[in-house]
Amino acid sequence: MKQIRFAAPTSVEEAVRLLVDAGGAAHVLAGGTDLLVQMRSGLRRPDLIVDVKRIPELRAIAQEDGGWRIGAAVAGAEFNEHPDLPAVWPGVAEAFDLIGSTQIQGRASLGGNLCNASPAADSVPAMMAAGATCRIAGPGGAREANIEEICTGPGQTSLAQGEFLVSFHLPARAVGSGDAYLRFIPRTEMDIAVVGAGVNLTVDGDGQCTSARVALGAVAPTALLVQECAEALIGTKLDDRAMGALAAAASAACRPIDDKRGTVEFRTKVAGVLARRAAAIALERARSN
Amino acid sequence: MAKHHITTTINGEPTEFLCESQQTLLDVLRDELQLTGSKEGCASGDCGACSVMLNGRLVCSCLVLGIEAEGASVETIEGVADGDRLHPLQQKFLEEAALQCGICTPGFIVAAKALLERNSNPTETEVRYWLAGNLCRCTGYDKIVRAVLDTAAEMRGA
Amino acid sequence: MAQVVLSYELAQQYTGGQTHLEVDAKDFRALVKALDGRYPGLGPELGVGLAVAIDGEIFQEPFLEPIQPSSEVYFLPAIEGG
Amino acid sequence: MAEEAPKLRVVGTRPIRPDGVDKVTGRATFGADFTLPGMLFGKVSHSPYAHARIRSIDTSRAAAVPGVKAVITGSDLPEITREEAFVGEAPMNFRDLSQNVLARDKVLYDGHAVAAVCASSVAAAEEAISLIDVSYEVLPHVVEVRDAMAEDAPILHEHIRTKGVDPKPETPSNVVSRVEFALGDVEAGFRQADTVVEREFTTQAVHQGYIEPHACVASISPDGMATVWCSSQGQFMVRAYCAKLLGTEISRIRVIPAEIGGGFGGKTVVYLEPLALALAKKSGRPVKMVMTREEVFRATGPTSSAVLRVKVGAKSSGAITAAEMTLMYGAGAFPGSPVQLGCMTGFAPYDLENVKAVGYDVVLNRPKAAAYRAPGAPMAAFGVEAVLDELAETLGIEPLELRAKNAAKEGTKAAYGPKFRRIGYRETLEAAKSHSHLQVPLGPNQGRGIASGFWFNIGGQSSAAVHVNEDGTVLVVSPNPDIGGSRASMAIMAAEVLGVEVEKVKPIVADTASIAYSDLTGGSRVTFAVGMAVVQAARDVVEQLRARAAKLWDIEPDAVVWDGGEARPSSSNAGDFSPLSLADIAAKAARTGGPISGKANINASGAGPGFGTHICDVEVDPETGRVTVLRYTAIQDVGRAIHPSYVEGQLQGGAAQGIGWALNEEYIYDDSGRLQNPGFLDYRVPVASDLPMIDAVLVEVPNPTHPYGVRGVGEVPIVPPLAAVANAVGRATGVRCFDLPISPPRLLHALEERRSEAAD
Repeated sequence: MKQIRFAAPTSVEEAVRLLVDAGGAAHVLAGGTDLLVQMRSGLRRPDLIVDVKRIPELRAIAQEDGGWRIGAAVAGAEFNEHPDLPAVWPGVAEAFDLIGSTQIQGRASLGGNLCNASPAADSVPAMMAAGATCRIAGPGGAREANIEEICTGPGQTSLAQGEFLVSFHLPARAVGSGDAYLRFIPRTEMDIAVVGAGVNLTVDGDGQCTSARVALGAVAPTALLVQECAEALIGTKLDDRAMGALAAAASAACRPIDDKRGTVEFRTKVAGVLARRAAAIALERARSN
Repeated sequence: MAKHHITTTINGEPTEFLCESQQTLLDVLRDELQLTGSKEGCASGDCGACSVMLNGRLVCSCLVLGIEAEGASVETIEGVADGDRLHPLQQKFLEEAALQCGICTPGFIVAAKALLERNSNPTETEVRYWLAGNLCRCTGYDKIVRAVLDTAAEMRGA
Repeated sequence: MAQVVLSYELAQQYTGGQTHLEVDAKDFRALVKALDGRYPGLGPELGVGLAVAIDGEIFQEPFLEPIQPSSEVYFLPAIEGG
Repeated sequence: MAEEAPKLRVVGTRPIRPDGVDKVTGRATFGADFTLPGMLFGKVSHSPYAHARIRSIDTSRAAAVPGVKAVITGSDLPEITREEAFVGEAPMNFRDLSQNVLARDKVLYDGHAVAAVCASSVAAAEEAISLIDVSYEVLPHVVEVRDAMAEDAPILHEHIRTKGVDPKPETPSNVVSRVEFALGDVEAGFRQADTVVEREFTTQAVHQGYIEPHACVASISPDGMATVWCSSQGQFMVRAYCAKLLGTEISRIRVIPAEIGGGFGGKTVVYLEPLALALAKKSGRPVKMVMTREEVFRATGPTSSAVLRVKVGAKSSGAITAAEMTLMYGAGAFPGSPVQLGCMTGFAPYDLENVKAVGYDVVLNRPKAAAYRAPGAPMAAFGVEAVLDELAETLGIEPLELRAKNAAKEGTKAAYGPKFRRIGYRETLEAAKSHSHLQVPLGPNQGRGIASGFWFNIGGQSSAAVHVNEDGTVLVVSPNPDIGGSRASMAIMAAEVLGVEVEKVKPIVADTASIAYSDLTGGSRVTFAVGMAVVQAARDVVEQLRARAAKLWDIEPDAVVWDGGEARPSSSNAGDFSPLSLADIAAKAARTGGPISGKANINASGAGPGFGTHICDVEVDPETGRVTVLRYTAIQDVGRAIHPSYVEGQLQGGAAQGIGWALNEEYIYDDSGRLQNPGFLDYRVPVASDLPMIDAVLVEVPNPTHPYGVRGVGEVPIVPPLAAVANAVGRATGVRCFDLPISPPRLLHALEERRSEAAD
């Protein structure tokens, strides 16, 4: 039987070294809520498991250039228990709060939710809408990337061999801006998103939308940042007409599949509905901010 | 196969065990330490029957590696009662018949205890969502949710 | 004479489709014997794997049950449960 | 005769269940919690194909894995040629069962067991499984009922000729049998009708979804004496089935029941036990086998998927003139769907002159269907109760009124033939009419659904023993696994008869070597039938106590009465003795003839049929098709509740399972016939946040044949919910759903269609 090695490095450099030395056969462990299931089902058989939870940088939450730097191994529950973050980025908090059960929340990490590269990951559209970036460590040192650059397809990322995710950066919250995330699942809990929609928008003094970012999950091989949705909102007063245009643009952007969780027809229709509903919530929040 | 030597604390007791890299905390509890109160219903984090506390957080022990317990503090169903004194939740589950077959009961009690420790006055909705990761196929949840709400009320009163 | 009702399938197989029969018997055992006499081979079919309702009371095993002249005897599929 | 309610002292109270503390502290030992020294771990190799011929199986690489002690395939089990055998309460085809636990020449479904190994570690066993080389010749498969009935359908079993059709067919078919139940003349009845509603429905296969996967430990000594520790719905069933499958004598197998973590009918057959025994025999070591959740879904019995047509005609007054249904149930890979029970139960709540039900039992490339709570009844009731709701709407009659107008009562000829004795269906309708639930106003996009359901309930062979301990405490020994609190009920009934406190009575579940045979825990029979045995055994003890007291007082036994837990002289002229308690008599037992214990072995008949009526409120999101259950009330005639809390629990749990069946649970297959959702992630059972409180209303119309009036209660509650939910959705949206589950994509599609129709 193949022996699986395990390492729990305490520094980014040590982790990179371990990953590089192991070639492709190493896998990063943070919350483990995806990796352990995949190992059990035989989907992944790593030679080496690198537990990154003992690296301080990956566990930290700190303010940085008016925004926030959040370690990649921070669990959803930790994000949502933070005294300030959920109030500043309620949409992102909503998304993290939807990832699995209470039990999963205490383990599943923000970095893992992104790097597992599921098209249905709840946090990804919310982070895209928020304009979050991430920091990646690797043999060539650290680099910054936008969230939308990470996932390239189901289960696939742009991370090179030896690279791993260290932290995220959420920008400063602009005045008159707000965000929201909604997803659809068949039950009230415990399902994978059939459709997800994240909206982050800014309105000026007379209620006109000056900027917007809209991202959709589970309607394409990767989460989508939809420019047409943003354009449907920017420059409008976010009236019913604009919201209708947003919904139409969201549905138009969908490239979904039929599967055990939903149909093409359903995902396409509901993507528009959720984008519209999320925008309405984001608007409420923008007005009171 | 070289096993890892793990030093941890389980239900307040310093504990050591040997495990392989891929063994989950649930495997270790059940097979190495004979703490069979935590149940395996799915091994994928979907049923909550293996719920334990890890460093004060509610987790599915089937989604934690045994190795990750190194230096940690683990609380299982076996540690909920104080000797022969039942925890109020255990007493209320009995009084209100909040169990039928009983296979999910340890997970529910560990999860509900975690809820009451952070929220002494939860609403019915809060209880239902907190416990959504614990499946019960016998009761329809009605008596379980009532038992948790009534325990909370009793503990607030006490 | 007790009224006996066979299942559609048994009737197809043994009684030329006649589901309602009249039998004179003091108990179930005798009733089956009488039916087997009339329709050879039917008896064993009535022996196992069926439930029997005698005047509305369902028996899994009615072998010794008394039958009144006024009785209504229904042969039903064995009733399992979850 | 049922005893008068006022006399009852313990029955109807809510004591803490005797096995409760072990279950809230994690001490209770379930199937997977048991271990033996030197134990090996067994694993099963499953077919990846829905239908294939097995050309060959090469186990040499598996056997070579370090730590592997034995490998078995179908040929290691004795070939069973004789088909039918009657074991326990139902006929069982052991040739089919043998081929289901280990395939022989063909695999018939994705997940069909083909081989098993045991090794010194789970990891070694799993590696060995991955090295079993099976050469398959893949065959065309069929998983849908309609497709399987088609002329050109792939045939699962060459030997099957459709039974119950005339003339006898010569060619093989997937249609195992046609059954028919008929009263009166439906054609004439429909001619008299002012309104006729006819609809076609489909329901999907759903799994019992017990949280405890199947598990067992088996050990065989060199002389062939075997012991099995396992969780099941009947240790005597496991013993009998294993004896048949392994070709040994019943006396050579002892089965010790573990606590059972849910069954709902799914643990009324064997899967692992015969394999564990065969592996233990071959390896000479004890073998433990535990299923994964994926194995539970792929390889154990879900219930049937079904296609049904229901037609009901009524006068404008609401009086039903004729009712007809055709049911097509998928049996899975081997014959034996509960279609007959569907035919018998669907119309049972109603007093019908002209009624006809035709059923077809159809084999498919899916796991062999197993019993699931009121087997066959929920699907039929879904069609019938949905058609009745539409009929009520068309006729402008309240749904409860329409049902009351046609409700069966004592003396009604049931749709399946015999006349009902005392039943309480009308009483459940009355309780529904006066329930506050109906007063709650409904908002936009909300609807209220009503539906009723019926289940026979059964009796059957049962045993019990009651032992008086030296200190006057009591031991009640019963033979049936306690799946939902039956030990509490047994203790209550014994305490009632003996006149002692229930806390003085300790109930236990005995193994097959410690008490006489008993049928399964199933069919809602335990509290009724085994309870009857316990009552008789306790009465046997009372007679002995009177005799012992008589001996101590040196008077005639007839001069002694047992009253309030004490022996008393029947009258002053019997003599002046101060009463003797059970403890007094027990303490002097040695003087009066030794230990005191009673027993009863019975074959209980006269189970009282059960009826339920459910009320469900839902809200539908018109833009997403999400259905939210807002309010739910389950009303049922329970005869008499021995322990009301656990009776309520049965109603609430059954309702929840029915709601899952209606809304989100389904077996999903891909084009190759592989199950797509073998896990709790995508097989969507209701979670706590999906449900409201479920108000359980106990209507008590005592069953005259039980000493305390008990009727079975476990199965009825899953019968009404499918239609109750669908009817509520229909009334909330104006769009009726004929296909379950009413999942959001399906409902949104229907709503969109209606909108586009409205648009044109």
